[in-house]
Amino acid sequence: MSVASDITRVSTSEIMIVTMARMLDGLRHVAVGASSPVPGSAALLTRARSKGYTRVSILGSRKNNPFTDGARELFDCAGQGRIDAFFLSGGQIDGQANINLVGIGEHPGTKARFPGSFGSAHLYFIVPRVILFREEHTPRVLVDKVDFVSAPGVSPPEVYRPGGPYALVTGLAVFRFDRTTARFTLESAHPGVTAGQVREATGFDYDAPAEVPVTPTPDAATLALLRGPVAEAVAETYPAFAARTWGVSLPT
Amino acid sequence: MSVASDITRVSTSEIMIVTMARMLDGLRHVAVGASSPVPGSAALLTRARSKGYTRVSILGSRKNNPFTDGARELFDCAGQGRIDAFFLSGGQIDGQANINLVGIGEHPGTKARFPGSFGSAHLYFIVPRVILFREEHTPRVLVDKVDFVSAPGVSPPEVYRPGGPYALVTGLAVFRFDRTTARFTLESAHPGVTAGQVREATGFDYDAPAEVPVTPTPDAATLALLRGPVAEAVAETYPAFAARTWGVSLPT
Amino acid sequence: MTSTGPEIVSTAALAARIPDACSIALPPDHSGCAMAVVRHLLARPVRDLHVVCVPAGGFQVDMLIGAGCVARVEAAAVSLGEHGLPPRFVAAIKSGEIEMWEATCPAIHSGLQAAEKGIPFIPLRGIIGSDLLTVRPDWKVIENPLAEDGKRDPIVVLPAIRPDFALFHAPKADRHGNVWIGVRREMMLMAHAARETLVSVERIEDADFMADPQIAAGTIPALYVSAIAEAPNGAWPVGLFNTYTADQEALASYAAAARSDAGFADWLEATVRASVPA
Amino acid sequence: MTSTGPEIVSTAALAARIPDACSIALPPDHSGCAMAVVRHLLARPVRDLHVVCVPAGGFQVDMLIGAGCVARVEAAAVSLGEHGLPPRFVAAIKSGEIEMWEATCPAIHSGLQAAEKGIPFIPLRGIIGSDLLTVRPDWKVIENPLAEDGKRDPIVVLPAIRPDFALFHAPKADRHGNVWIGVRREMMLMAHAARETLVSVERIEDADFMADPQIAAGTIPALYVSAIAEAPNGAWPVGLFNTYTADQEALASYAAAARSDAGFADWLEATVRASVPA
Repeated sequence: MSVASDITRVSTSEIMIVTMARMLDGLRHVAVGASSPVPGSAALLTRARSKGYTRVSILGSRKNNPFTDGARELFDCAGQGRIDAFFLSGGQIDGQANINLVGIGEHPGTKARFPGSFGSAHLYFIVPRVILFREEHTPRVLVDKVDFVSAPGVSPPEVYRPGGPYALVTGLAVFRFDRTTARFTLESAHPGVTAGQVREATGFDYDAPAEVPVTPTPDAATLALLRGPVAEAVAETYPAFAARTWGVSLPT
Repeated sequence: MSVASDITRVSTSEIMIVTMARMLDGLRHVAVGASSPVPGSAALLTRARSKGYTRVSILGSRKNNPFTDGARELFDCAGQGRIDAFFLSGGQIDGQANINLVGIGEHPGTKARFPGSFGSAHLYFIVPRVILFREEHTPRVLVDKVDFVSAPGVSPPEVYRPGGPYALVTGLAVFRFDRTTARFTLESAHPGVTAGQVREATGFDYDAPAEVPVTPTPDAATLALLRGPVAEAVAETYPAFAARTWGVSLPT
Repeated sequence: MTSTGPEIVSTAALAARIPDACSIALPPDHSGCAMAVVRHLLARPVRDLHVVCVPAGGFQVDMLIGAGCVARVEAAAVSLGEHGLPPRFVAAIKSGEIEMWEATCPAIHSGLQAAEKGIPFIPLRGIIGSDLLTVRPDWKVIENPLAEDGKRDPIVVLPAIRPDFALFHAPKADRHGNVWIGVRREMMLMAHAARETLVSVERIEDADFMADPQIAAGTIPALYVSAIAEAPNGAWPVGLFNTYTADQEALASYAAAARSDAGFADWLEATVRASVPA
Repeated sequence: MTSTGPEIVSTAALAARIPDACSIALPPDHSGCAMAVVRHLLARPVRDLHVVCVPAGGFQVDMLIGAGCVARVEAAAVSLGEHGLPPRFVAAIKSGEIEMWEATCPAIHSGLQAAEKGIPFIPLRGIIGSDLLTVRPDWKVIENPLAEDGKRDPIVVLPAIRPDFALFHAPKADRHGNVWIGVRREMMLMAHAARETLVSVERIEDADFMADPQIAAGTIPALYVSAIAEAPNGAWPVGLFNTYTADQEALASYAAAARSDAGFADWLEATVRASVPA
C-alpha cells in the first residue's frame, strides 16, 4: 500500500477536507474565499470526483478564478443565485451560528481585533449552503454569544434570505445547523474524539444524539485522489498549505 | 481663394455647426449621441480649435469613442460630472424646452411614432449644457406644448438637476434658454432670415430683442478648418453626411 | 480539470431553446446581433416575446415584430438609424398589436445592473417630470432615504430587469465556452443579468481565453453561458464590431420592403426560405 | 487629433498631489498597489487620510497607519493574509488612534458603483441583523419601495462612496494616458468613482491601447486619469498581477518588525532612507 492511500494516517485537515467535500456533492458551483486552503481543497476534491460537473471558483487563484468583472463579481454572481456553496470562519462562532470576524470586547475590538467581516454579512444571507469551518475547537472560539455579530445565523421571516449556515466543521467534530430552531446538532465526532470531549470544548449548547457517530474517514481511493491530483491542484493556489500537508510542491 | 474657405457659400448645416461649436468653447468634455452628424461636427470643430484641450466622445465612432465599460459608461460618466455638454433633438420641442421623442397623439404614438426617448430623460438633467438642435424649423416641430414629455425643460427646485437646456439651434435661428423663467429668447436669425419669418415658423411664444442680430457666419480660417481636417474626422463617423456636405470621403 | 461548459449546438437548436412568452434581452444593431439565430425565430415563429432592448432596438426587433413574434417591447427607442423609422414597429404601435414599455437608456442599463447585483431596485437620477413615469407605473418616485435631515430629494427607483434569456452574437468563443466581447460589455451585463445566455459566434477557437490576460479582460466566463452556436457571418446583415461592417444594401432593401405589410411578408418568406432549409 | 491626457510626473510629484485629510481609495495587496508612491506618503508623512480599502486593506494600509498618516479606515477587513494580523492596524484600533468604519466587501463595491453611476444610494441584500448596522449609522434599513403591496421586504441602503482620490499601480500605460488593468476591474471602478485618479505603472508604452480591441477591453480611458508616474517594480514588496509575485521575505520582515512600535520606527526610517533620497 502506498503512502498516498494509507488510511491509517489521516490528518485532521484531511478529515475536515473530506467531510466538507461530502457536503458539496452534486453542487454546480462552489466558491472559496482567499486564504482558505481547507475549504479550497474540499472544493477541488469535489470537482475531481464530479468529473468536472462541479465548478470551483477560488479567490486569489489564477487558474481557478473565472471572474473578469473585478472584485465585485463574486458577490454579484452569488446575488444572481449562481453560487451554491461558500465557506465562512469566525474569530468567534456562537450557538445560533452568529459569526464574529471583527473583535473581542467593545467595538472596534479593544481586547482582540480580527481582520474584519470581509463578505460574510452579505454572502451568509445569499449563498444557499454556507459551511462554517474552524480547526480550533475551544470554548474561546465556539462561544455562547459572539461579542460582535459580523453576520447573523438566522433572520426574521420578513428578511430576504435564500442562504445561510448549513454545517460547522472543526478539528474535533461536525455539526449540522437547523435554521428553524437556530440550533446546532452534533452529527459526528472525529476518530478518537469522544462526545464528552466535544461537549467540554464547546462554549455553546447544542443537540446531540444518544450515540454520537464517528466522522467517516476517507476510503483509499478518495485519499489517493486527494493526495495525488487534488493536492497538486491545491498547490497552485495554496503552496504553503500543500507543502505542509502533503509535501507537494508546484510542478515547474 | 479656395473653395474650402469661400465664405459666400455657407450651408445651413455649416451655420448650425459653427454656431454650436461656439457654445462649446473652453469645455473639457463634449459627448455626442449616435447618428448626430451636425453636433458631432460641431464638437470636432471645437476640439480642433482647442488644440486638443476639448475631449470629444461620439457614440458609434470607433476612433472617437473612449469608453471601455459598455453602453452604460456614457451615462455613468455624465453622472460623475465628467461630461460638460451634450446634444438632444426632438420630434417636438416646446416653449418650455420640453422635448418629445416618443410620438404624436395618445401614447404610445397613435398619430405618429418617433423612435423613443433614448437617454434624454436622464442626460437632460445631468449634463450642465444641453444644446437642442433641429434643422426643421416649423410650427409642426416647435410646438406650444409637446404631446409627450420625454424629458422636461425645467424642474421644481427640490429635484436634483445640475444640467438642462442651454440653447436651441435650428435651420433658421438660434435661441437661448433661461432656466429660471423657462422661456426661450431669440438670439439671432441666420443670414437671410427675418425676425418675422422666425416668429411665423415657431409654434411657441418666446422673447426677442427689438433688433434681432444675424447669426455670425464663420470666418475664412474656421471654414478652412471645418472643410479640411474637421470634415475628414467627421467622415470617419458620419461618412454619408461628410460626403453630402463637403464631398469628403474617408482616406483609404 | 475544467468544469462542464456550455453546450455547443446549431443555430437552429439555439433558437429552439427560446420558448414562447419568455423575456429576452437583445443588443442594439451596432453591438452583436445574433441574426442567424433570429431568422430561426422568424421561421418558427416564436410567439409573445417580451423583448428587452439593451437599450435600443433595431433591425432584429423590427423583423421579430413583423413576423408576429413579439407581445411587448421594453426599450429606450426602436430605430433603424440611417435607414429611418422601423416600419413594422411603427405599424404595430399604431395598431396596438404590441405593448410598449417606454424607457430611457440608463434605465435599461441600471435595471440590468440591479439584476446583476441581485438587488430588487436601483435609483436613477433624472426622469422626474417626464411622461415616462406616467406610462411606467412600475417606476416610482421616492424620497432619497439618505438625504440630509429635512432636505427633500425625490428620486426615481426602477425595478431590476432579469430577462429569461440574453441572446447575442460575438466574434469568438474558446473550447471551454468563454465568449470574447471586448469593450462591448453591455453583452457581459446582459449575460450576468439574464437567467440563461445563448450566444452565436463567428468561430470557436481551440484555446483558453482565460489563460491570456489580455483576452480574458474582454471575456464573458463560460459559467454564464448556457449554449453556443458557431455561425460565421452570423450578425449579417447588421455588422459585427471589429469584424465586419453592415450590409447597407440588404438593410436598405429590408427597410424599403417592410414599409408595407405585403412587402414585409415577401421579405419574410424569401428570408426564411433562404436561411432556414425546410 | 487626441485630447490632452493625464500629466506624466515622478512618483514624488504623484504623491505630492495627495493633500492631508483627503479620502483615498486603495486596492488590496493582490491587485495593484502603488507602493513606490506610498513610500513618499510615508516619508512626508501625509496626515489624516480617510482610507477606503477596496474592499480590504493590507500592507500599504498597515504602513500608512504606522507612519501616522491615517485618521480613518473604511474597510471590509485589514489583513496581511498569510503574514497574519496587521500589527499597526491592530495597535491603532486598540489605542483608539484611528476611527474604524467597518464594512463588508460588497458594500464597498456597491458604494463605489453608486458613485460611478451618480446615484446617492444603492441597496444591498443581507447585513440586516449584523452589528455592522449599529456601528455604521450612515447605513439604513428601509422597506423595498417596489415590494408587492402589503409585503414587508426590509433592505439595507448604502451611501455612494466618492473618494477624493484613487491611487493604484498597473502594468502599463500608453502615450495618451490610457491605463491597462486587465481583469482587475476594481481599479476601473475606483477610477470611475473617485474625483481624481493617480496611477503608477511599470512602463509607459509608445502605443495607443484604444486602437487594439483586445487591449482596449482591459483599459481605463485616459479621461479618468489625472496623472501617471512610471515606477518599474512599483508594487514591490507586494506583487503585481501578471507581472511579478510578492517578495515574501520583505513582507515577512515587515510583519515581524511592525509588531512593536520601535521595530516599526526602525523599519520606517530604513525604508524612507532607502527609497526617498533627501
